[in-house]
Order: sequence, then C-alpha cells, then structure tokens
Amino acid sequence: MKKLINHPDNIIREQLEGMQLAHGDLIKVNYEPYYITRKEATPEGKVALVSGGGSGHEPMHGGFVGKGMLDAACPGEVFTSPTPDQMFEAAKAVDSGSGVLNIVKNYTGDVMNFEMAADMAMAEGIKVQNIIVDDDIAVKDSLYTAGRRGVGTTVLIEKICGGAAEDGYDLKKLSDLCKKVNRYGRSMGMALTSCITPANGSPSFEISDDEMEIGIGIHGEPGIERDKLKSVDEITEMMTNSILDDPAYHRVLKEWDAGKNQWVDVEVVDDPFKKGDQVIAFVNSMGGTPVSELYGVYRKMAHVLEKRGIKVVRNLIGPFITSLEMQGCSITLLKADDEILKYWDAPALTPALRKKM
Amino acid sequence: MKKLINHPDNIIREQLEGMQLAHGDLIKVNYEPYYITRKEATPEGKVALVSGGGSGHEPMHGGFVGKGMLDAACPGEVFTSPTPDQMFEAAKAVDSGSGVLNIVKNYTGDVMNFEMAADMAMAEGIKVQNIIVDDDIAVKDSLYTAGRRGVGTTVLIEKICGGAAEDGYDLKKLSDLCKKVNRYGRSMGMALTSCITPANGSPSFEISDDEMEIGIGIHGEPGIERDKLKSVDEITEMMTNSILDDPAYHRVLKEWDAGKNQWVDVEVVDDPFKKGDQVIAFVNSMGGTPVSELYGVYRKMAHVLEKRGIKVVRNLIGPFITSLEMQGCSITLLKADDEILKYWDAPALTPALRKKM
Amino acid sequence: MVTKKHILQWLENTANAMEDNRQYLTKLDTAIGDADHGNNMHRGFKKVKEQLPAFKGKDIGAILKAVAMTLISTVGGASGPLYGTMFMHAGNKMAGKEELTPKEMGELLAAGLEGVKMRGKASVGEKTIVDALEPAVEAYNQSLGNGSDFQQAMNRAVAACEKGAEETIPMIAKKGRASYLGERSKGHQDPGATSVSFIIKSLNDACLN
Amino acid sequence: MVTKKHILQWLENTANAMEDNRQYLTKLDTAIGDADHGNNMHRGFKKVKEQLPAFKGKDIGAILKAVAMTLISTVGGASGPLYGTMFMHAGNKMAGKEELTPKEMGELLAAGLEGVKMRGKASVGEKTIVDALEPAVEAYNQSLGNGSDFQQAMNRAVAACEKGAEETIPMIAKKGRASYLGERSKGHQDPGATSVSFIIKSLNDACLN
Ligand SMILES: Nc1ncnc2c1ncn2[C@@H]1O[C@H](COP(=O)(O)OP(=O)(O)O)[C@@H](O)[C@H]1O
Ligand SMILES: Nc1ncnc2c1ncn2[C@@H]1O[C@H](COP(=O)(O)OP(=O)(O)O)[C@@H](O)[C@H]1O
Ligand SMILES: [Mg+2]
Ligand SMILES: [Mg+2]
Ligand SMILES: [Mg+2]
Ligand SMILES: [Mg+2]
Repeated sequence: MKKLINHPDNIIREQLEGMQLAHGDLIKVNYEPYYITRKEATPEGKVALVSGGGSGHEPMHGGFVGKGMLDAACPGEVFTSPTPDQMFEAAKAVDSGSGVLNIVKNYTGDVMNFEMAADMAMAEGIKVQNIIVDDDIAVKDSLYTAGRRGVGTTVLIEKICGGAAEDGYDLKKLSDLCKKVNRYGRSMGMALTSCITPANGSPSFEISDDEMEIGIGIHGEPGIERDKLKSVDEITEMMTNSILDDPAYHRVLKEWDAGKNQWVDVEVVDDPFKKGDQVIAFVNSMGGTPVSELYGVYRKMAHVLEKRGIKVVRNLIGPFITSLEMQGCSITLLKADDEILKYWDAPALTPALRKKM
Repeated sequence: MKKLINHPDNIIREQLEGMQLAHGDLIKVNYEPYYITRKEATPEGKVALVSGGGSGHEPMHGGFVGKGMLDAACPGEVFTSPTPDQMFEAAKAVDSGSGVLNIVKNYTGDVMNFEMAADMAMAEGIKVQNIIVDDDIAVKDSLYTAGRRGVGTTVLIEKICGGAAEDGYDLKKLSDLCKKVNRYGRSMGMALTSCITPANGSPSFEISDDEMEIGIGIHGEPGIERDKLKSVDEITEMMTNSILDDPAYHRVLKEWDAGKNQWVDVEVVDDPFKKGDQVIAFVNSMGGTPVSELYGVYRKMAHVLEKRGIKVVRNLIGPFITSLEMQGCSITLLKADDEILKYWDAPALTPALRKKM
Repeated sequence: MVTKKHILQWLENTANAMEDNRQYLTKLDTAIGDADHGNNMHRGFKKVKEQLPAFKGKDIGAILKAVAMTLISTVGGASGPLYGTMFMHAGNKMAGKEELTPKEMGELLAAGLEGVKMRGKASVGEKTIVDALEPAVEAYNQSLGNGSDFQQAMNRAVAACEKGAEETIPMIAKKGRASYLGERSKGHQDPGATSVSFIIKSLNDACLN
Repeated sequence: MVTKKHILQWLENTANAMEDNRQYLTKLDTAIGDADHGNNMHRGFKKVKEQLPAFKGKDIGAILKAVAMTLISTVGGASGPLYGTMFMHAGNKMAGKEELTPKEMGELLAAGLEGVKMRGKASVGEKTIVDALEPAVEAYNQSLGNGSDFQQAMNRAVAACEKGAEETIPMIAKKGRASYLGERSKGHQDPGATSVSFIIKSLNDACLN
C-alpha cells in the first residue's frame, strides 16, 4: 500500500486537522465526535444543510461545507457510514431554529444511522428531514436490492440546495427541491483499478491489466460487471447511453411526515431523460484518474448527448466524489429546470467548490 | 497501461476538443497549431500572458487560461515542450499591442523553443519578454546542470501575474513582478509511483512497493534519490525543511534586453527563507494522490512552518501541476509581500482556478 | 442462572472473537461488500471491552444498553445501527435484571432479533444477520420449550447460528451493500451472518464457565 | 559528388532509422530523461519523410532548411530546436547548391555542429548530441585534410560518431534533462548522442549508393 499517511488508525483525525489548518477561514472541525461546520453560525431563519458519509470520498462532504453549500458534514471511518451521535451533535451545532435537512446517500448504513440521528434530534425539538439520494443506475431494481446507491448527484444536490437554503427556502420547500434534484439526476461509474483502504492495505478487488469494472460504486465494492478494457469512446458511449436509456425508476423511500409525526414510505418515480432536456453534466474522477482523461470522457459524452438531442447547459469536471486513489470515472446527468439552474449558478465559497465569491 | 483514452496518437487533440466543449464560455482552442486562448480578445492596453509546456500536467497550463490568469497556453506532446510555431501563433493571437509575457519553465527544450518563438514574434514587431521559472530545489547547483526545473511556483506566478496584467501592469513591470515571484518561490516534489506516458505504455521508472522517489520532477523522470517509503510526517518534514534550509541560489538566466535589442545573461540570486516570512503554501498532487492525503501533508507542513516561525497567509491544495496519474505530491512555498498577496487575491475565472468571479 | 459475570464474559469473548477474526470478516466483506466489516466490528467491540470495568456496577439491562450506545457511536456502517439496536432492544427487555433464567435468556435473544429486524427490515433468505440470528433464537426457544436445559439449548442455538451463516453462501443478497451485486453475490458467506455467529458462540462459551 | 538524390535518400534513411529505433531511443531517455526522445525523433522525421516528394524541386540548401522548419514545428522538446537549428545552419551554408563536393559536405556538417552548439551551448563532455557530432565532424574534415577520399572520410565520421555516443555512457550529464540526475546519470548512453549517430550513419548509407 502506497499512501501519504501515518498510521491507518489516525488518518481521519490527521486529515481533518489538515483541513482545519488549511481552511480555518471557512470551516471549523469538531473532533469529539467528528464533524465539520462553517466557521460562522447558521444565520437565523436559514435551514441548515447537513450531510455525511464514509471518509475516502474527499472532497465530498467536508470540502463542500461553506457559504452556499453545506452547513455541516460528518465524516465516518473510511467507507463506513458515520454514527448517529456525530450527526446529532452536528445538527445541534448548526440548527438555527429553522430546521435541519440531512442529505443521505442511499446505503443501508447511512440511511439507518441518519434515521437514528434524526430521531435523536427530533427528540430534542429540532425540526429534521432526511432526504435520500439514490441515483446510481448501475443498480437496476429496487424491489430485490437495497435500491440505487447515492453517488454523483449528491454533489450537485449539495450545491443546488445550498444555494436555495441561502436564499431563504424553508425546510419543506428545501426538501421538495432536494427530492426533485434527486429524481432528475442519474449517474453511472466505472473503474480501471481498485482502491486500497488504509485499514486493509490490499486492493478491495483484483482486476487484471486488460480489464475494467463497470457499474462500480464509490466504496471499492465490486461493480455490476467485469469487462475487457475498452477505449474511452466506447466506455463513455456505453455509460452515457445507459443513463439516457434508463427507464422510469420506481422505488419506495422513507421520509419523516411532520404532520403524522412518523416515518412514512413514499413511492417515488424518476422519469427517464427525453429529447430536448437540458442537463447539468458532471464528469467525475474516482480519485486516481487525472483531469486530462476526464476531458476525453467529456468530449465523447458531449457528442452522444448532442446526437440524442440533450443539451448540456452547465458542467462540472474533476475529482469531487472519489474512492480514495481508484482510477476510473463517473458521469452524472441532471435534468435542469430554471430553479435548479438558478441555484447551481448561485454563489458558493467552500474548500472544494467556488462560485462568484 | 490503464487510461481512459483512445489511441495514444490522438489524446492531445481529443482532450483539447473536450476542453473546448466543456469550457467554450471561457476559452477557445486553436487546433493547427495547438493553442488555447481566452474566448474574448485581449483588451487594448493589457499585456498578454502566455505559457506552455508539455501536456500531461493538466490542469496546467490550459486550465489556467481565462480572466485573471493566462491569455494563452500552448500544449506540447505529452512531457514534450511545445514548438515555436505554436507559441508564435498564440502570441499573434493574443497580443493587443502592449506586448506578450511568456512564462517559461526552465527545461532545456522549453527555454529554447520559447526563445525561438520570441525571436519570431519580435521579427513581426510584437514586444516580448520570456521569464524563466526555476524553483525546484531538488536540483542543487546551476553551474553543472541545466539549472533548477520550473515546477509549482509556475501555477502561483500565473495567478499573480495574471492579476497584475489585468490591473494594467506594462510589460516591464509585469516582467519584474514575474521575476520576483520566481525568486520568492521554492518547491520540492516526491513520488510514490511512476506515471505511464500513453505513447510508451510502460512506467517511466520502476519502483518497488516499499520505495519512494524524492526530488522528482513533473515529467516522470527519476528523482534525485530513491528512499524507503516513509510516513507522511517524515516525508513532509523532510521536504519542508529542505525548502526552508535551501541556501541562496545563484544562477544566470537569459532575458531579452529591449534597450540593447539582444538576449542577455542576468545573474539572479534567490534569498533563502527566514523566520518571520509570510508565505503562500501550495500542496500539490502529482495526479494520482487524492486530496485527502494532501491534507495529511498540509497538516505536518503547517506544524513545521509554525515551529520555524514562518506564517502561512494563503494556501492552495489540490492537483494543479501534475504528472499524468503519478502518485505523489509537491510542496511550494512562496514568500508573499503586499503586491503578491494583492494579485493572489484578485479575481480569476478559468476552467481550473476561480476567485471572486 | 446467567449472571452479570457471564454477561461481562460474553462481551469480552465477543471482543476477542472480533479481534481474532477481524481479517476474516473483512475478507468476507471484500468479496461482496466494501471490505470493512471486520474493522467495524473490531472497532466497536474493542471500545466495549475497554468499558467493561465501568459496567460492573450496572444491571444486565443497563449493561446491554451501554453496549448498544457504544456500538452505535463507534461502529457506523450498516452493522452499527443493526447491532446497536439489537443490544438496545435486548437491554430494554432485561431492564433492572441482575441475573437471568434460561427463559429470560430466550427473551433477551428474541428481543435482540426483533431489534435487528425492526431496524433493517430483513427477513430470512436475504443474506443478512437475520439468516443466522433467527434460526439461533428459534432453536434456543424451541429446545427450551422441548424441555432441554440451558446448556443444551445454547448448544443448539450456536449450531443453528453457524449453520444459518453457512447457508447464506448460495443466497443472492437482497439487503445491504451486497445486494448491488445481484447474482454475483452468490457463492460467498455473508459477513454479518458470520459475525453474529461469533456473538452467539461467545455467549455460549461465557456461560459454560 | 553528393547529389540531391543522396540528400533525399539521407533523409529517408534517417526517417527509417528513427522509426526502427523509436523504442530504443525512448528506452535510453527513460533511464536518464523523460522517455520521449524516440517518440520525438520519430514524429519529426516521419513528417520529413511525408514531405520528401515536395522537396524534389528545391536545391540542397532549401531542402535542409525545409527539414529544419519541419523538425522545429513537429519535434518540440530539446531535440526539436537543436536538430532544427542544425539543419537550418547547414541549409543556410549550402544555399543554392544542387550538388556538394566532399569539402562542401564537410562545411555542411560543421555548420550543423555550429548550429547545435549555438542553440544548446554545450561542449564535448557534457553528455549531449555534441559528444557524438563534434568528433564526427572533426574526423571527417581531418580525414579529408589527410588526403582520404569522401567514402573513407564518411566512414571515419560514422565510426567517430558511434564512438562518441558510446563514450557518453560514463559521463555525468551537465546539459539537458539528464543533468538533474547528477551522479545517477552515469552508466547510461545519451539518447541525443545516439540519435545523431543514426543521422550520420544514414548519411553514409545514402552516399554509398
Ligand atoms: N437490512 C439489513 N438487515 C440485517 N442485516 C443487514 C442489513 N443490511 C446489511 N446487513 C448486514 O450488514 C453486514 C455488513 O456490515 P458492514 O460491512 O459493517 O456495513 P456496511 O455494509 O455499511 O459496510 C452484511 O454482511 C449484512 O449481514
Ligand atoms: N544543451 C544541449 N546541447 C546539446 N544537446 C542537448 C542539450 N540538451 C539536451 N540535449 C540532447 O537532447 C536529448 C534529449 O532530447 P529529447 O528527449 O527529445 O528532449 P527533452 O529532454 O526535452 O525530453 C539529450 O539526450 C541530449 O543529447
Ligand atoms: Mg462500510
Ligand atoms: Mg521531453
Ligand atoms: Mg462493509
Ligand atoms: Mg526526453
């Protein structure tokens, strides 16, 4: 294992210390338990946006704490959901009285931990809503699985909902926007290499020099299928078409019903993309793939989208939701309406993403 | 070789096409010969800032073309200096009559090609100055070598001089600032893995699982020494101290003497860092190292600097001057005075770096 | 009778088992998950073990609830809330007790199982903790109902648990991270089903003394 | 007499040599440089070869200058300007000539060497192109001065050039990218010194026909 680390047991703490030292003008790190908040307290009247997840996906989420994006982020151990006490303490730290929106990627662990945290926060009188992101089309059905994973759309949601929260959206309106962005966003990823978690020191999966893994998540888990390594054009065409051809996706998501005062199951349907749609296109590096190669992906993706009558109106290119040092990429397409574009374009100033500030 | 590419012969062209498609709101790519300019013409009265170098270091330089940074960038083949005709055409495209400042990294090829290009441009009546960046302290002496390589300071120079050019600096004043920033900046790099150039398909150097390469450049060339892999604390302490302990550096650099109308050799001396200095600290990924690990480096670097009485007043952290997918990092420290800070903080809007816009 | 000493010994045994099998559990999770289950369980129970001396003054219910809190705040992932809720429900059921009859032990186990199912919504056959825990609880209570003594019932529970864990091998996962793999999840033993078998085995070992 | 046909053949031979030795030159550059010298030379001379038909109407000086322009605009790196200037100076010197006497060939070579040295400021012993090219030029002109014929002089030039290239092996590089390696540059043959030996060898082969 080749990494710039000290002992694997200390990396979360040390990297957080590094973030604090580097970005003390923007963020504040709490160490017991771990969470990152903005340096300044949440302004009165503003809903607080909180997210969290396993470490190893940096800059997500800690790098997105700051004006126009998150109010707090909770980092777990590498690839392991953070714990409810982190989320609960973070919620207490950033709630201004207007409530907390938890952005939760759809992994069994994340969902359960955030649910427990929401219960704890609500018991203390904090208004909370948990919104689940499940955009990874590599996972085909929801009936026989834990459902689609939350991947690239998460980054876009954090930017867009961050902008709307800044603009005074209340918890209900912000939750609705968050759910809409999730419904409008779809992703697919692939890997050329496996990552190595520091605690294990060996690759999470074996892959030979002429192979690639398709439909990979962001936790070094094996993908949906193994294939011979192809050209970037073939890979990109396959991923882009898979996203565009993905049919309506039905599933049941849990959310808090403030009226009924209980968790309820809500059936949610994503409509497929259609000709004439405008999209935000996000080409993401899994960590070890340099940005030069992402432009190769972007090029082919743009050609396919053009041919399919889909118009890219904004984009994001770079390593934003990663899997340690894994080589590979993901594509996220987000159907963009005026509300989404307005808040995508809104100012933001965070360690990893900056706009108009 | 595992890369997201089509045929190695086409990657420069295809990646440039991707950049054009992705950032058409900011830049314009010229294909014959290759150069990237801002979308809008250089305003009258503004000195044009041009840089260039081998490809494979993305986002440098193409990602730094835009408001507040470069007016044009010339990409060569992977790890190979671009050619004079590219630089000459780029100069013609962006000169507004106020002259062109070429930012040249100190490699034999880059220096010679930019010199030929300057001669060509001057023959057409364009005012030109070439400023050499040579900040890599891994190269110890200048008498018996081609001198120090241009590495991390280049990125900082492009930001700072870009800000000053925007603010109306004339060619002479801008050249002086550029030379100052180069004198004030020092870098050192290391690698955990070798990169693979697409044309070759095999690692540029062999390195075993328990080794690291110290004093690496950005072209996959072997470093100054091979060592057993150490902890991030040990590596960072060694690199930071090496930069701080580096004595005054004397060398002779070529520049154009507009009065004498010829190239002249100028002796240049960098003073070493001293207690009380304020610095911009830049922790850079070689491409394959994820940002999480850079925070581990930043942490230790900050501790060492604090102990040595050096104050970090600004920082930059991420993959900005890379070596394809190489794992490793570099540290650049730049002594910062008011002029440097003013233009570091100035607005910029480029594909890879954004500030206040 | 199962005393507090037995319960504390159970927890210590479990911590040791998780330490010994850290790599094994992680290897199982590498095949069909994200390669952290052994690390997660080890992290949680190491913390529990550190806190054992502080548990001495508490009743069994309180001990189990304290374990739950520790697991919830140190394990994370899917297993943190699942095992946290398991111990929480077991602790709630055993509130105030200083020792347990064999029947009460059956209630403890059943409450734990119910906690896991409440939290994770899994049923038998979905390649999860439930596939090992449910047979264990059923075997224990059935055996006791059929007139077996505590020791026999515990042995049956351990055997059923281990068998349940093994029987996850051919299953296609329908819950948790392994479910993303679909058909590819076949042929691998479930990490969580395996770790719960260590927990049940540790309980048996503790009560044998 | 060396005719235009010989010169065109020289360029074609050189292009073929660079194609055949692309990997070898790159391997040399991997050891002490950035692993591109073979690719650079191949890219440049491949382009030259493509343009050969268009060169037919030009005089020798014009051909060499056209080669220079092609190399300058396609090779890049250090070798682009160096070889570009070599051919540029040689071409300037041979302006207007349709064929060359052995003495004029000596002037061509000397002008080329002078171009490389003007551009790169290297002297013998610094592990560069100059270490092979300078002995070759000297051997040729000395041999001719001593009364040898063209063929003998060319043979001496080739031998001196190849020897010069080999003699770079123990040298510590003082110019170019290899100089960063200091002591570590010892023990490897210089890529540029090697590629120039292919150029001189190609010239000899062309003139033999
Ligand atoms: N819904 C569920 N109900 C019961 N057990 C589950 C459920 N989801 C996952 N598990 C168990 O959790 C185990 C994985 O735990 P762990 O690796 O620690 O968490 P994560 O999947 O978050 O990395 C699986 O092997 C499985 O037994
Ligand atoms: N100053 C110089 N004078 C003469 N030859 C040089 C000089 N610097 C470098 N060279 C030659 O250039 C060769 C390297 O060329 P190449 O690999 O194409 O360029 P780069 O070093 O830019 O990658 C070296 O092997 C050396 O022979
Ligand atoms: Mg996990
Ligand atoms: Mg080169
Ligand atoms: Mg796991
Ligand atoms: Mg080279």
